[in-house]
Amino acid sequence: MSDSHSHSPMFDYQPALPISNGKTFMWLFLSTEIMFFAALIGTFIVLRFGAVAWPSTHDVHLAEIWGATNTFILICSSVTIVLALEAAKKDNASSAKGWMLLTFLLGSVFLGIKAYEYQAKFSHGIYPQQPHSQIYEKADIYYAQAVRMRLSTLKTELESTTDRTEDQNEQIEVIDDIALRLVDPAEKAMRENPDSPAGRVLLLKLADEIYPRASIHENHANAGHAATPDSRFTLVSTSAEGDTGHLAGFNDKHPWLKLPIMIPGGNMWASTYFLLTGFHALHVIIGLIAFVVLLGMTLNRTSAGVIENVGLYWHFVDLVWIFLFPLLYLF
Amino acid sequence: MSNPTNDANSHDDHEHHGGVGIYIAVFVSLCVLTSLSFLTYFDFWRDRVPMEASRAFMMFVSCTKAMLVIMFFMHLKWEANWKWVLTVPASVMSAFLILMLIPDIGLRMRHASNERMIHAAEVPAQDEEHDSQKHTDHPDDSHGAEH
Amino acid sequence: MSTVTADVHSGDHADHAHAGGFLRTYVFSLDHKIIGLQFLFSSLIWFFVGGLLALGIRWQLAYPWAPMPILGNMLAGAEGGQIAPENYTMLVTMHATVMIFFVIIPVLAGAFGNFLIPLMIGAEDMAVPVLNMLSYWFMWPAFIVMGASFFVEGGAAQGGWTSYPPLSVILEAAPGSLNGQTLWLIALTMVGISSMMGSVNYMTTIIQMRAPGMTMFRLPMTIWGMFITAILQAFALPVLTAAGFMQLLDRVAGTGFFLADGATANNALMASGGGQPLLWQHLFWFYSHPAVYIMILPAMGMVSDILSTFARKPLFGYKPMVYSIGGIAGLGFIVWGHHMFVSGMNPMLGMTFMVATMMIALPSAIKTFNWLGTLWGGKIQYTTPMLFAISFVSMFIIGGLSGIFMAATPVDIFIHDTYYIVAHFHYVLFAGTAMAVFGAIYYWFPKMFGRMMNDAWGKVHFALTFVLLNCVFFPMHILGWTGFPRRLADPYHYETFRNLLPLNQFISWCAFIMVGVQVIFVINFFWSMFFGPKAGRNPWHSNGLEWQAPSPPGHGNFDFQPQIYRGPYEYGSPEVEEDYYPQTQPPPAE
Amino acid sequence: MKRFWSLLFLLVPIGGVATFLVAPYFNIVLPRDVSVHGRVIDNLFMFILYLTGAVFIVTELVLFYFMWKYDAKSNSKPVKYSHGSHSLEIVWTILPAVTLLFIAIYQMDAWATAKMNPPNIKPHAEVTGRQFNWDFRYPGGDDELYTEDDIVRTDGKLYLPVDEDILLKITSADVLHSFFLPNLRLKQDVVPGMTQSMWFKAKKTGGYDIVCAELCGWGHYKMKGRVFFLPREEYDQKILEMAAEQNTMRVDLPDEDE
Ligand code: HEA
Ligand code: HEA
Ligand code: CUA
Ligand SMILES: [Cu+2]
Repeated sequence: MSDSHSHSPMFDYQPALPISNGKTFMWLFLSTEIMFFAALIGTFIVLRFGAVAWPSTHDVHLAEIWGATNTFILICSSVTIVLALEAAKKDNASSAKGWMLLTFLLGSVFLGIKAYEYQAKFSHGIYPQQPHSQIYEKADIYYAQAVRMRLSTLKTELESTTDRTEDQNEQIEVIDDIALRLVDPAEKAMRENPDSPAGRVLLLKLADEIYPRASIHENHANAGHAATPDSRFTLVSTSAEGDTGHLAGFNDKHPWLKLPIMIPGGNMWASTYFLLTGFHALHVIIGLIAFVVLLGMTLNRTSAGVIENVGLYWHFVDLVWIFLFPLLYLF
Repeated sequence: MSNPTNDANSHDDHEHHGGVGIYIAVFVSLCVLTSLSFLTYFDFWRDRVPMEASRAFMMFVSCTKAMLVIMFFMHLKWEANWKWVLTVPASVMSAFLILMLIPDIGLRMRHASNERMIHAAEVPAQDEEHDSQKHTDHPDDSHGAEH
Repeated sequence: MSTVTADVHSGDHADHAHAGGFLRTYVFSLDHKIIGLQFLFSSLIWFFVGGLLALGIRWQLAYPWAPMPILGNMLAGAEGGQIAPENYTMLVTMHATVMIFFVIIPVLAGAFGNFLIPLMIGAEDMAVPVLNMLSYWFMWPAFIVMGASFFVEGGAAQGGWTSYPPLSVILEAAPGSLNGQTLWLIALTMVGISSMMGSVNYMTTIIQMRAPGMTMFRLPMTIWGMFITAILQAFALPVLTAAGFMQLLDRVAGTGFFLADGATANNALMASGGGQPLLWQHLFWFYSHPAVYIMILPAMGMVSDILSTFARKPLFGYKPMVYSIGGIAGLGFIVWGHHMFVSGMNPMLGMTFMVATMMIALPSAIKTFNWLGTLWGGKIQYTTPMLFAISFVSMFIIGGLSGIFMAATPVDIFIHDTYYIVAHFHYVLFAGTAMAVFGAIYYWFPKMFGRMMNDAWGKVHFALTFVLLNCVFFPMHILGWTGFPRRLADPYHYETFRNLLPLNQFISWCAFIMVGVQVIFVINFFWSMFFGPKAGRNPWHSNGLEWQAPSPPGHGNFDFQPQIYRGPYEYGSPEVEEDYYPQTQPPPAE
Repeated sequence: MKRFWSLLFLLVPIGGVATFLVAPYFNIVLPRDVSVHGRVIDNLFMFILYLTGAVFIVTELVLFYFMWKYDAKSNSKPVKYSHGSHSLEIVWTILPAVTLLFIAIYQMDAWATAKMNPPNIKPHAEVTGRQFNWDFRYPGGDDELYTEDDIVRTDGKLYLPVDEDILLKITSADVLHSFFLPNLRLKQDVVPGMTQSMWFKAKKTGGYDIVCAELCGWGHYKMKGRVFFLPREEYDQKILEMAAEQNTMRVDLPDEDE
């Protein structure tokens, strides 16, 4: 009870567990957290493995290296926080504070990397969005129409500016080029003979030029594996340029274009990815707040209990990531 | 058993547990285990091990890592029997929830949107010469939904 | 005895006064008793709101499309008090939401859980009083958001309390799907956070803060009910919270967890796809089935206490009762699929869920028979709380047995989503839990306010409510028998159901009168709070630890160190003169 | 007045039984069953009704009897200081367990026939739930769905042959609905993105209600249809008629693909 001046006696209790109330509370709380993440991860598992189409990690700019780095960072932070606890138990407040600070920094780095990763997705138009996502599931006539729509909005905008710069003139050229060279033939072919594969090939070509999916090109580079159905597992030995394993399409060459992109299963991927990592990141943030509070305290023997509880929470956050990492990055 | 504040007995009994040495050892094993998941990336592994097995392996690695964290970092190895009471129910429940979802959602969807699958991103088979850089495999499906 | 009470009471007031004024004492109080009462009052107010919404439902079913006098404009907001079809679905949705999330769960766990747990186990307060206070104050954003949702464009949520997507996700699908549903989800998340803090707190308190001698198997059934309920909350609620977040994201962020491929609404194709509408149902019922036991286990516990007290006889089969609560909780987690028998779920799964559902009747049977056993050979005192408690048993049998029909999968094909279901859950929820709550209010009122409620009027309240509720809800069984579907604004549209109008009018009138009858309770309640006869510490001659504390208990609950010598049900023990034997009374020296 | 409370509780079983006994006189009963399999479900319903009815009557009567007998005002005997009885616990655990297991196993067959073993025939029609109507698509002359000669009807009337195995494909275009045929004891939610089937055999001709039994929006209450069971010849006739109507109604697609 916080009101210590109360006249009530301090009662005797007979606790069932040989641990403090705080720790009991924390463990029970973690049980609820387990259920929370079970629901999220369960959702991911059934939607992902039930999905008809699912992008490979490189299709959506997910780089294993960053996931692995983040795993490593969280592991490190798990170590530093137990060391902080250990120091606090030894009544070594300054060293405890040092470890705690390090934990805090590691957590921040984790978030930083997460933000960088999010940025990579956002900049390619990979995110859920109301009312209509940027991501199209298949290259069909609707996709072509969406591309055309975007192109014409851009073009009217550009043309309406009175004194155009050199840049803007070039932009118009690019737009016309895409429309003429890719969209028109595809639409024409589809219209003339909806059942023939020719149109679909053209549509796919359009999609590929706008947003070349790594998995397609990886297989090509690795012709030896292309025949096996799970050749998309060729993740490391990719011919990809840059760390994201991504080939540059129109959207990369001309970032202002922001054309709709085609990633089979991309919408569901984005939904689940941001759901899982988002809630995990939220937990990281809460952990960081707790660290800040702890950093304001003297981390000696008396506060060891609190450090232990915060530590338990932090380890749990680490645990969740341990499962998220292979599920999201490696499967 | 009656200790007025009942906060006292929590942190004097496992003083001697843990220790920097153990933590470092656990840390190293965690790092090693993480890199083990990447074994599945090597051609050597990929050519020999079916994907399901690889995934099972990766999950196994994750579980091992989780156990290490729980046992050592979260000190459960050194705790009394209450640890089972507070951890097992939630773990069982969560596993059960996921298991029960699988037959209904995970497996059911194969039939749900065949139409979408057909129109998914593959190039029609007869047109291979049109666009030599694409292949008719299923870059995006893991289940072999084509069966 | 009453002098002692008065003494401690005033001493207590003085203490509070210097502890920090009115706000600290009655509003942002950390004291579990105040928090409990806060929960009690807010749920009673919402109970009233939920009752009004029910009146709207009943009016429409009795006089479809006829303007509703008096209440019509308030509830429906439509012209001349006529209830438009979308307002009918809104009424149904909000009635259920209010009753379940703002009344029954808060009143059981929030009000009685808070008030009784520390008192009954001999603790001075909850383990973490601050979180306890927050758990109440997290209800307020929910109250406000849910209340506000009535006034936003499109009205409050209209997707049923089950809120099945895609109806609840596609903004174009229903007027209430516009904003109401979003607010509904936000409110639910708040309730979830509140319950979560509460339940973890309860568990910690019960595990760690029992008075010396209060072993687990000397806990009163109320505490067992609360304890197991807290476990259910802790494990089930996060799943609903997660699902709620997903639905919220589906609505505001364009994710597609619950949207199937190619979903359309108002001829507009929805963008994201690949999700599964059934996934929501699984996640929802993973919470909401355990939730129905969350809504009855504490009531069962309180009923057990009241029955034993007024039968002046030990509770029959204490341990089997405890185990069966545990059994209900355990099984409760593996039967959620029985709400989805005809939802398109894998029929094999349906089979497993069916068997589990059948089995869950077993622990309930054990409880029922043990209650009967408690009455057997007793000396039953028909006080108001006792009558409510007995009616709980009687009504729970009806509600439980109708559950067996639905558990039988082939029968459920026919009766699913008919009034048979409505009858079933009103029997367990209203006739069961709500009646038990009335009983518990009459029973613990002296402890809460230090005064007795009027027994004679209590009995009048009981008798009328009891008769009327049966007139309201029993005929719903035979409505369901004919296949009469629920959630229909105008069922008489169908030839098959046209002849059911008179029966529905009868039901409605009984419901109107029943709500009117509650005035007796309200007056009794408030009058007794101020003018009722003073109650001593132990007006019912009960054994429970809470009755050894002053009425109302002061700050810190006990003016002595509780030491427990036995279980709470030693009535008529040969060891002592009186017919009761308080838990704290030391055994006579040999 | 002395026994008032026990008598009040006696009203429960009396009223309960009376309700079910009186209801048929007001024609409030299970709707007429026109299907071949519906009997199984009705029998199961009645079986459970009798069984739970018996449990209900017995427990409520016991409750009444205890209330009557052990009223503190009239019961002079000392209370039975008993904490329970092992043998009783065992009895009342085993008995319901056996009963419940029996019901569980007994009904499995009915469930399997209703939901797990579709007949091996071509669908007679595809039913699509849509806010707020039932649309039907018949395969037309070639017995294949999704071909040129399909007949599409949006008038909410479904025609099917009587005395034959019927297979329907059911699905939804927007939100959840539930295809409920009270007279055939059939109900199946329709889920967008999922195609399900429903099968039955009607044994009586005539028109019966199709009810939407899953909340689907403001118009849920009016999402009504009718199913008509016709003798084979009439059915064939009807299909031809509808096909003819369909042809006159047909709006040619804009022929941009010429
Ligand atoms: C407090 C709430 C509560 C409780 C305790 C219960 C208890 C039970 N419920 Fe209920 N139920 C609800 C609240 C509750 N339910 C709600 C709110 C819904 C509807 C939700 C919605 O769709 O909106 C619902 C819906 C519902 C359905 C879904 C119906 C449908 O939508 O198609 C089913 C199906 O199996 C079911 C079954 C049961 C069973 C088997 C029990 C068992 O626990 C009952 C066990 C008790 C007994 C059986 C009585 C005592 C025993 C004896 C006297 C012994 C002898 C008995 C025998 C031998 C049979 N319930
Ligand atoms: C705890 C839950 C609970 C309670 C108590 C009630 C109480 C009542 N319910 Fe409700 N109901 C549900 C839960 C509940 N219901 C649920 C879950 C649904 C399903 C919704 C859905 O389909 O989505 C439902 C649906 C439902 C329907 C079906 C609608 C439909 O499907 O079309 C009907 C129809 O008659 C109905 C009627 C009533 C009536 C007449 C009462 C009466 O008993 C109400 C009586 C009210 C009172 C007695 C209140 C009196 C007030 C006080 C005592 C306050 C005192 C105040 C102070 C002291 C300050 N309810
Ligand atoms: Cu369609 Cu209800
Ligand atoms: Cu249930």
